[in-house]
Parts: sequence; C-alpha cells; structure tokens
Amino acid sequence: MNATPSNPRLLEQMLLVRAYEEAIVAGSAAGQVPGTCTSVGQEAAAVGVVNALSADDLILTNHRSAGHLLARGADPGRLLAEVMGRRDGYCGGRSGSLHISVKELGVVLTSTIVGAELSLATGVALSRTMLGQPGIVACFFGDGAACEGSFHESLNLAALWKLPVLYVCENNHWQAFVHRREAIGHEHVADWAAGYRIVARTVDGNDVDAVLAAASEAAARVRESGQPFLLETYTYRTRGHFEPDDQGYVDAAELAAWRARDPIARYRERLLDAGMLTAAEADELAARVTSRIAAARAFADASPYPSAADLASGVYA
Amino acid sequence: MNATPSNPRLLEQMLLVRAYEEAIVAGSAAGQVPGTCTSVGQEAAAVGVVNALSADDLILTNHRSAGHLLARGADPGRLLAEVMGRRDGYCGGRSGSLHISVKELGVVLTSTIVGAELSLATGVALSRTMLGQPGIVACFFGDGAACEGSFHESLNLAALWKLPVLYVCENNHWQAFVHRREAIGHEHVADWAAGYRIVARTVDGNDVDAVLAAASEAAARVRESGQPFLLETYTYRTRGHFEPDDQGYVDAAELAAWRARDPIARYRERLLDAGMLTAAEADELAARVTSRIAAARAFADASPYPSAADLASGVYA
Amino acid sequence: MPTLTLHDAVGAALAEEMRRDGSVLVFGEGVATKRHDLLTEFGALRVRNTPLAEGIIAGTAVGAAGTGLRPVIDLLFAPFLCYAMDELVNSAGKLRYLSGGQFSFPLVTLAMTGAGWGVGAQHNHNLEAWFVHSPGLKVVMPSNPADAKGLLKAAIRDDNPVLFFLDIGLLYQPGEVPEQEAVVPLGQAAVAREGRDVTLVSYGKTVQHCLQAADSLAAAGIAAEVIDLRSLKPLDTGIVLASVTRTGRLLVVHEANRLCGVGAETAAVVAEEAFAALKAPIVRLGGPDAPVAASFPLEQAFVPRPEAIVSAAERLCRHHSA
Amino acid sequence: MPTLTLHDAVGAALAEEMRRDGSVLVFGEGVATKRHDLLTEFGALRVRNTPLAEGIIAGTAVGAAGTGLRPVIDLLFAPFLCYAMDELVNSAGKLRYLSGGQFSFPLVTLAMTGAGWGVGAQHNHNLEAWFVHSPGLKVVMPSNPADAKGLLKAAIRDDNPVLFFLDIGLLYQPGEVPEQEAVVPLGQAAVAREGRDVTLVSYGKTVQHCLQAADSLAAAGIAAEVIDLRSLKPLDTGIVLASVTRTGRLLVVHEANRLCGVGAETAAVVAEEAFAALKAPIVRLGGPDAPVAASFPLEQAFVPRPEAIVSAAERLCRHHSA
Ligand SMILES: Cc1ncc(C[n+]2csc(CCOP(=O)(O)OP(=O)(O)O)c2C)c(N)n1
Ligand SMILES: Cc1ncc(C[n+]2csc(CCOP(=O)(O)OP(=O)(O)O)c2C)c(N)n1
Ligand SMILES: [Mg+2]
Ligand SMILES: [Mg+2]
Repeated sequence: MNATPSNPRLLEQMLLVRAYEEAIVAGSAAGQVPGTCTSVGQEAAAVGVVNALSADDLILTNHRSAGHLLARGADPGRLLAEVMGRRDGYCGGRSGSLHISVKELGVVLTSTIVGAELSLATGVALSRTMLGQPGIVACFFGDGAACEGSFHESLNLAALWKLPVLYVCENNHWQAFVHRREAIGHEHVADWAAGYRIVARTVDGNDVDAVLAAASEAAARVRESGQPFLLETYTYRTRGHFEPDDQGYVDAAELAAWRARDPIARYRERLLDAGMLTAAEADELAARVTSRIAAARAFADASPYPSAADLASGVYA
Repeated sequence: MNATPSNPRLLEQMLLVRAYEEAIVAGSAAGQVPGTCTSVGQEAAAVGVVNALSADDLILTNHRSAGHLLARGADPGRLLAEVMGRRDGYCGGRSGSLHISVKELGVVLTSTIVGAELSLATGVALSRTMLGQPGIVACFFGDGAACEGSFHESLNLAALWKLPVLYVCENNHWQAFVHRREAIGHEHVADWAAGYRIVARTVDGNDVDAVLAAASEAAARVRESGQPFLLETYTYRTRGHFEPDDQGYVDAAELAAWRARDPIARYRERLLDAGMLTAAEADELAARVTSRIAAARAFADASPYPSAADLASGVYA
Repeated sequence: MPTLTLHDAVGAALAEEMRRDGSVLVFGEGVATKRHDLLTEFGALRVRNTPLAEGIIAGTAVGAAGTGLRPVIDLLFAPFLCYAMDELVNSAGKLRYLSGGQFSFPLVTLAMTGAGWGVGAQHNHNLEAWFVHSPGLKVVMPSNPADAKGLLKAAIRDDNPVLFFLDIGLLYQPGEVPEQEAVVPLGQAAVAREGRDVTLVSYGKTVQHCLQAADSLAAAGIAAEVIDLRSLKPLDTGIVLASVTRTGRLLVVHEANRLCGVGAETAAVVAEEAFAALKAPIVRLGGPDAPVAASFPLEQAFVPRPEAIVSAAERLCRHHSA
Repeated sequence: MPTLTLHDAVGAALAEEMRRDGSVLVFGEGVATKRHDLLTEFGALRVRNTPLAEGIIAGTAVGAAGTGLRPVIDLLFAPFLCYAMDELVNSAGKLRYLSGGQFSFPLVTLAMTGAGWGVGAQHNHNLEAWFVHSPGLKVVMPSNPADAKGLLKAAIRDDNPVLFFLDIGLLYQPGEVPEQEAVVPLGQAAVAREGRDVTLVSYGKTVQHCLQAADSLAAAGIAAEVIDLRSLKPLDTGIVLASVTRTGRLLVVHEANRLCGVGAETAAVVAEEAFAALKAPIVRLGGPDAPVAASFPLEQAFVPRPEAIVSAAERLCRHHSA
C-alpha cells in the first residue's frame, strides 16, 4: 500500500487525545481526577494504527490506552466518567483508567497486567477464525510487555496456529521507571519476531502518516495471510509513567530531543506546509477539541458514583 | 577447541546410563520401582555435555536427568534409592526421580516444573559472579521447556546481565505426548537465541564425540566471556515419555530411523573401528556396568523407607 | 448403568458437550494425543495439542471465552496452574466485573491433584483453596465418576470460569455413570450417607475415607453423616449448616493443607452460623503444612486415613458425653 | 524516635541489612530508580532494575538464594505475584524439602496490597492467604512503620522465603520507628490494645480500624482486646487462643476475601482449640467475594470499616447477655 495522504482528521484525533490527557493531568493535579498513565508524545503511534483498522477488527489494549480508545471513536465523556469511577463510564466506573474495554467498539479484554493482553490476543484471534468471523485482532503492548514470557508464548502460538494478530509494540523507551536499555539488550523489539518466522517492521512512531501507512500494509497482510505480523512503533513517552511523576530519573537531553519530535506539532507543520490546512483551520480544530473535552469533563462530573450496595454484583454471570 | 579424541570412558558412561534406566524400566514393569522419564536414545547428549564441564561448574537439570547425574559421578545406588523413595537416596527419598539434586556434585535446584530450571539458572549464575566464585552454570532443558515464557525471560536477562550460563537444549523431538512439530513452527530451538544476541550452535546429539567437542568449546566461551551460550543437542527420545508408555502415538518410521542412530551402538562401532577398543574390552565394559547396576539395585532395595513421622520435618530451615 | 473410570467419565462429558454445542473446544499439552477418540470425532480444530506453555493455553482460553467460544483446557497437574495464575485469576476471574459486565468467560480448566502417583510436590499439591479465595471463579472437585461427568457438563454450560480438579487417586477407579444427560448442578453438595451423631464434610478422595470411617463408627454405635461438597465454590453451606444443626458436631476432612483451606472456611461458617447447635469443638483433618514427598509411605501418610477420621469422630462424640 | 513512613521504614531496613551483610541485594522493576539512595550507597551490582518480567525476577532470586545470596525482590503490586507463583510456590517453597534439606532459600519478596490508590482489581487484590496455604513460605504484613522495619530485618535474616506484604493504605502514613536494631521476630503477634470482653484479631490497615472501633466500644462500656497478627505464617495462634480464652468472643477482621482467608484459619483454630471458652459465634469481617473496583466509593466500601466492627462486636457481646 502506498503512503496515505496527510489528513487533517488525524491531526484532530491527536489533538483530542492530547487535550483529553491534559485535562486528566490538570484534574489530577487539582485532586479531582485520579492519576493515569498518559500517552503524551505517543499520539501518532496510537492514532496511526487505529485508523488503519476496519470496523470488524478487534482491539486489545493496556494501561496507556487513551489514544487507542479515542481514535476508535470512544466518547471522551464516557471515558472520563470511567476514569473518574462514575456510573456513566464505559464499565460503570469499575475499571477506572486501567482496564477500559468498550465492546460496542470492538475494544475487548483490556488488561493492565502488563503482558496479559499478549496472552489473551491469541484466544480472541482463535475465536475469530473458528467462528468464521471477519476481522483481525490488533494487540497493543509496550516494550516492557515484550519482556514478559507471555510475549514468547503468544508469538509462538500465533505463528504455529496461524492466528490473525497484528501485534503492535509501542516501543516508547520506558517500562515505568526503567529505561528500555536496562531491560533489553538491543534497541528494537521487532528483532525478536524473526525467531518465530513472524514478519516485522519498525516505523517512526512520531510520524502519523508513516504509522498509518505501515499499519495499513501490516493489517492487509494479516487479513490476507491470516497470519500474525509485528509492527513496532518507535516512539517516546514524554510525560511520566503515572501522574504525578517528576521524571527526575529521565535523561534531560534524551527527553528534549524527543520532545522536539512531538508528533502533533510536527504533523501540524506538515499539513500547513503542504497547504492541506490553514492556520485558521488548525486553530479551529484545536478549539473544537477543547470544547469537546470541556463538555466531556462536565458530563463526567455530573455522572454519579455507583452505589456501594452494588459492590459485589456482576462478579458472576 | 579441536575434536576430542574418542574415548572408551564415554562409552562406559553411556552404557551405565542405559543399564541404569533399563533396570528402572524392568523394576517398574515388575511393580517394584516407580516409573520414570528415561533418556534412552539421548545418552550421548547428556554424557557429552557433562564431560565438558569442570568440577567448579554447577548443573541444573530436569525430569530426564539420569544421564546428567551419572555422568557427573553420582552413585547409581543412591540414585536408585532416591527413585525408589528410600532413606539413602540423595534427597532422603523425598524427591523421587523428578527433583534429584546432589549438592556435593554441584547438581543444584533440579526442577520438574518444565521451564523452572531456566528461571533458576540466572540466579545461580548471578551468585557465582557476585560472590566471585569460579565456574559456569550448565542448565539442561528440553524443546518443550523452550516453549515456556521462562525461556524468553531467562535468555533476555542472562544476555543483559552477562551471566555465565551454558544453556543446553536437548531437542529430542518430543514434549511428552506432543511432537515438537506441533509446538514450535521450526526445527531448531537454537534459532531463538539470535534475538537475544546469544551465540548458539546445534550439534548432533547422538554423537558423543561431537557433543563433547561442541560443549567444550561452548563452555570455554562462557568461561572466557562471562556471557551465555546456547547449545542445542539434536536428538530423539526413543522410549516413551514416562514408563510405561506404548508409544502408540509415535510415527514408526521416524522412530525406526532414530533407533538406527542409537548413540551407544554407534559409538561402540566407532571405537571398535578406530581400534580404540576391542570387542572383548567392550564386553568387559558392559559386564562391569551390569554388575554396578545390580549392586545399585541391591543397595536401594536394602535401604529403608523414611519414617512417616518425618513427613513434615525439614520444610523450614 | 455403564461402568466408567473417572477419566473416561470426563471423556464422555467432553464428547457429549462437544456434540451438543459447536462452540466447545478442548486443548492442552497432549490432549489430542491422549483423547484420540475426541480428535477422531471432532477434528483437529476442536481438539488441539499445544506447545508446553500453560500461560498461553490459559490466556488463549480466556480470550476465546470472552469472544464466543467455550474452551475446556487441560493443564495436567495442579502445580502447573502456577504458570497460569495471572490468566485465570487476574483475567478470567476479574475482567467480567471490571468491564462492567460487558464480557463473560465460559471456560473450564481441568487439573489433576492429590496423592496417587508418587511423583512429589511439584506434581502433587492440592491448591483448590486458592481459587475459592479468588473472586469470579467457580471450583469443582468430584469424588466419583458419575459426579465427574455430571459436574463437568454443568461446568461447560456455565457462563463463568470453572476450575475442575480431578483427584489422581480416583482417576482409574471404576464407578457407575448414567448414560443420559444427568447434569449435576454446580454449588450443590450431596449427602453421601445420613447420620445423626456427627457430620463429616469432605470432597475428593477423602469422601471414600469418610464413608469407610462411617462404617467403622456405625459398628461402634456412632451414626456419622457424610457430606460430599462436590463444588467448593459456590460452597453449599446450607447443607452443611442443616446437618450440623442436627448432629451438633463437625469434622472436616481433606487432603489439602489445613491452613486457609476449604476446611477452615467450612469450620468458620459453622462457628458463625450454627454456633448454638455445636456440642463439641470443630475438628479439621487435613494435609500437613509440608510439600508432598515422592516416597510412597510419606505420600500415603499425607492423606487423612479412615482410622484418623474414626478416632477424631469418636473424640468429638465423647466430648458431648463428658 | 524518628518518624518515618512505612515506605521509608522499609528503605531503612534494607539499608541497615545491606550494610550488615554483603550477600543481601535488592532488585525489581524500578527498584534502583525509586530507591536511589540505596543505589548510591551500595552500587549497581547490589541494587538493580530489571526487565519487566516477574517470573524471572523471582526465579533469579530463588536460584541466587539457593547458592549463597540473600535477595530481596520488589514485585510491586500483589496481583503481579500471579506471574511468579511457580518460582515462589513450587521452587522456593518446596525445593528445600524435596532436596532433603540440601538447599535453603533466604529470600524476601515485597509486594504492595490493598485499597488506597483506586487502581482496581488488577493492582489491588489481597492474596496473602494463598501463601499461608502453601508450604515452606513465611508471610508477613505489618500494620505500622516500626513493625515494618523490624519485621523486614527479621525476614531478611530468616533462612526461609518470606512474602512481605505492604498495605498500600499505610504506605505513606508516618509513624515512630526506633533507630536501633529492634528486630521484630517473625511469628509473634502483638496485643495492640488490651481488653476483656471481646477479641478483635486483625492485620494490616484494618488494625487501625479495630483500634478506632475499640475506642467507640469503650465508650459503650465494652473493653475490646485488639491483636495485630503481624506474621500470618507462622501464625501466632497462642496469643489468639489466650485472648479468646479470657474474652470468650472472637471477631476477625481483614480486607482480603473472607473465603479461605486468614480469618477463616483463625476462626477454625479457635473453634477447635478454644471451643470451651466461646460464649458467642465467631464472626469474620472481610472483603466480599468480588474484584475490587477502581471507583473510589466502591474501593473504600470494600474494606471493613470501624462502624461495622463496632456493630459486630456489640452483637457478639449482646449474645452473651441473651
Ligand atoms: C505484570 C505487571 N508488572 C508490572 C506492572 C506495573 N507497570 C504498569 S505499566 C508498567 C510499565 C509498562 O511498560 P511498557 O510495557 O513498555 O508499556 P508503557 O507503559 O511504556 O506504555 C509497569 C511496570 C503491571 N501493571 N503488570
Ligand atoms: C510446567 C509443566 N508443564 C507440564 C509438565 C508435564 N511434563 C513433564 S515432562 C513434559 C515434557 C517436557 O518436554 P521437554 O521440555 O522437551 O523435555 P523432554 O521430556 O523431552 O526431555 C511435560 C509436558 C511439567 N512437568 N511442568
Ligand atoms: Mg514502554
Ligand atoms: Mg523434548
């Protein structure tokens, strides 16, 4: 597949993710919203991949899921309500930020046990193939998750059983408070795919066009071959692991270098340069996003907490 | 290192392993000895590697350990007593056949949880390096164990922390009742090492000279570099998984082909052909082994069972 | 009624349920090899061998259960469950609740447990209580082939994850098994023998030990009621409380470690809810706080024997007369 | 006495023990980042960050402990222990015994547990009872910074594998901590408050809830004795039995699921060994059989509150007068 043309919609989605997470950060600093794992700096990686998927495809994600969810079309109000533990959240406030799944959007079985999404993805793909359902399975995980044994077990089984899983490794250089360098002896998680005879590719995760193009091609391969593929989006977590986090442990030069490659600023430039967007239109996008997020926050604030009487209901089917 | 010259001692050790296991099979058929996982057909792989180790080196092994233990110099009487759950076994009868360790021989922390030896080996190697003790760590595991997540986690950590582990994968084509082909999409476990930047090599596991030479070279590399190495001994389990086992599920032609490559018959031939052993000497070796095993069995038979009163002692230090 | 071993009763339940429902499939290390008749009948897509990796077997089952299949997985020996705890406990047990009910996980995990093969503590460890302690899971452990078949059918039809423990010591004992449906509902204990003097509560192989003990006790004039829990979660406390309310005496017997075991739970429920009826202390007989040795006599001694049950029950009954 | 949080008390114990014994080392996901002072003092060989892989962290610790080191590992949140169950239970807990005593495993595993951060059931699951149920392990859960320091020092010196649970809700509460040695032996509970009418047994954050309840009860004329178990294994049954023998009433309180929990064990021991002294049913207050929701009010409601303790204790005391 050829490079996808630049697209203001992608910019808007990235802005939405950024604004949503900044609202959480602000709310959290004010003591009104629980802290979360933000994906600031990684918006292109999430938005690019999700836009390459079709409606039939299923998504498994993890603790750093805002980009995947919003790009898939989740309502920021219901997301924020979930983060705030309110009744109108997608999971009735039970998940909080860490295990949000949205069945109606095909976002299934989100796990915040790092590595568990890799264990579950094979099963989701198995039911696709056995039930003759269309669609592939996109499994988002980090460079940290790739260190868990489940990575090995999952890739081996997916290759062996020919399961249609698009493994998407967001290599953001951090595993909470541990730099990737302290956890893996080489730079790219994609290097591990060859052992399983799984085709892999690394793409600049801070370039949304490149991510969309690579993910489209990868998803098409999975769809056609029915076999797994590993796409590594090479990017950087420019905020802390979990709010609040002073990032005192982060190398300042490395951080600055990656901040200079901010995917949103970069893409805005590109669209402006290419004449696909005027400055006025860009401002308008930003304003629209800001007001959506303000409305989302108002919605979440208005949503009641679930009743403590329901504490133990819905455990069993 | 150059090829090690052929050596009647290796033949004797292999004969000892074979005779020991045949004695267990016979005793088991007679209802006098518990069933075990034999290593019939794999004697060269075990004997070749263990003879490449030095006295300072430590060994971790698994459920199919007779070859490793006997080649390391374990007393067949105490081994058999252990298998039979008797007081004079190396572990006082508590281990049975599955978890035998012999501290005085450097055979540490044997696990019959397939894959656990891989998890423990890094720690054993860590204590070597941190306590400044000599010796490397040889970790024996099967192609089945290589499918566990612990394989990935262990190799990643050993490479990262530069731990002196000689990983020895005995690829015997079977994982209990599952053929390797049904579990791994390719033939050689060694192929997985490259992802970790670990040097690996596959050797004919039914040729004891070849194994000894490859293992000596591998051990020397680990010793010099302080870094891990993966040696795959490519062999075949020619008896069942656990006695008794009718092997009804085994492809007859495959089994026959590998039986024709029996490591002991082959080595006996080679020594005879090379004039390093006469037929009479070979018979004498066999006779010596037979009488050692008979004595071992008598020793084990004479050893009492541990007292049930001690059932719960020695759990805590 | 035909006579089957517990192992074959499990096979029969699997075959019947797979025939009834095309979404049931079974996989595990060697399942397709060892249950060759299932492979022949249902084919290689629904009966699968797997790589040696319990985590991904369980994880795949959870993922599949959450999206339309009804997997049964065989994890062999209970201690190997240690490699699948995350998938079973953190995912299967919790994700229904955490998703606000969007997903459910109809999934059965088989595992053998207990003494019988002399293979030591890494193959023999009764850890069913772990799963009772964990939310969102059901736990079953039959004491005979008929229950094994009927409970497994119920487990496969249940929309929750079920841990299904097979007592190794019972696996090849024959027993009568009804040919028809005969689903045994989860969560219902059975009165294996009626009696008015003391209640013996048990599950798995020690039910037989309790029944043997009850025979001896009867000879001594003590009428012991024997309750087979069958399901450990949900635990049928109703039947236990009703019995203890009549007998006033409770002896709980199982092979697992006493500490925080199912016996502790049963004792605690009774000490809370049937306190007024109690005429004597509640006694638990269970495995010691030790790994199981491979050595035959040590392995056997681990399990509460009928003689120990008899003497504990006699002690309890004497307590009353004191 | 200086005032430290529980988190800092743990840091102090680690530093003192690492100073005392060169074979002590600490590793885990982010340990070297978060305990930077330890890294500075003891260097990168003894204070290590690891890859994100609990199994190999625990396995490495077990292997190292068996061959001369005394590792302390930080596995972060208790549910992540699910990825290390094999290494902790099947290896650390069993290999000493199975080897006939050839090896021992002086190893401490730290894990945070319980409500406090609103992060939901995959980060908050009190599973200490699993390890009490498993042979060969010791289990500790302090309720205050001084005990945390003293117990951790004892745990590091112990030759057995110890699971050391840190209650998240207490982690940043300050408390007085002795500067000197002050090792707190494993296996000894503490009487946190004396009383003659009812015994409240607890551990972790609910000890404070019991103490608050005892205040209210005192106002109502009920003298509650509060026992802080501190070690869950070995469990100090002696102190519990002695107390119940005096008070005749037992209320066990913890945050973990009641089913097969430490409360069940405590109740069962008392129902067996102090039956004659009991004047009322034994009551357990514990978390429900449910995963913990992230939503703040649900997370808070999960934990037994002082009011619930008060009313249960009052009920028990009324029972006597009835
Ligand atoms: C099994 C497990 N171990 C540890 C954690 C704590 N934790 C949460 S996120 C995280 C880092 C994950 O790193 P990575 O997979 O690279 O994802 P990223 O956060 O960088 O997106 C850690 C250690 C966890 N949630 N689950
Ligand atoms: C964790 C675990 N899963 C399953 C088993 C049961 N089991 C024992 S040996 C074995 C096969 C092991 O295969 P491999 O590692 O190739 O070693 P081999 O037996 O071929 O020497 C299996 C499945 C086990 N002991 N531990
Ligand atoms: Mg990362
Ligand atoms: Mg093998």
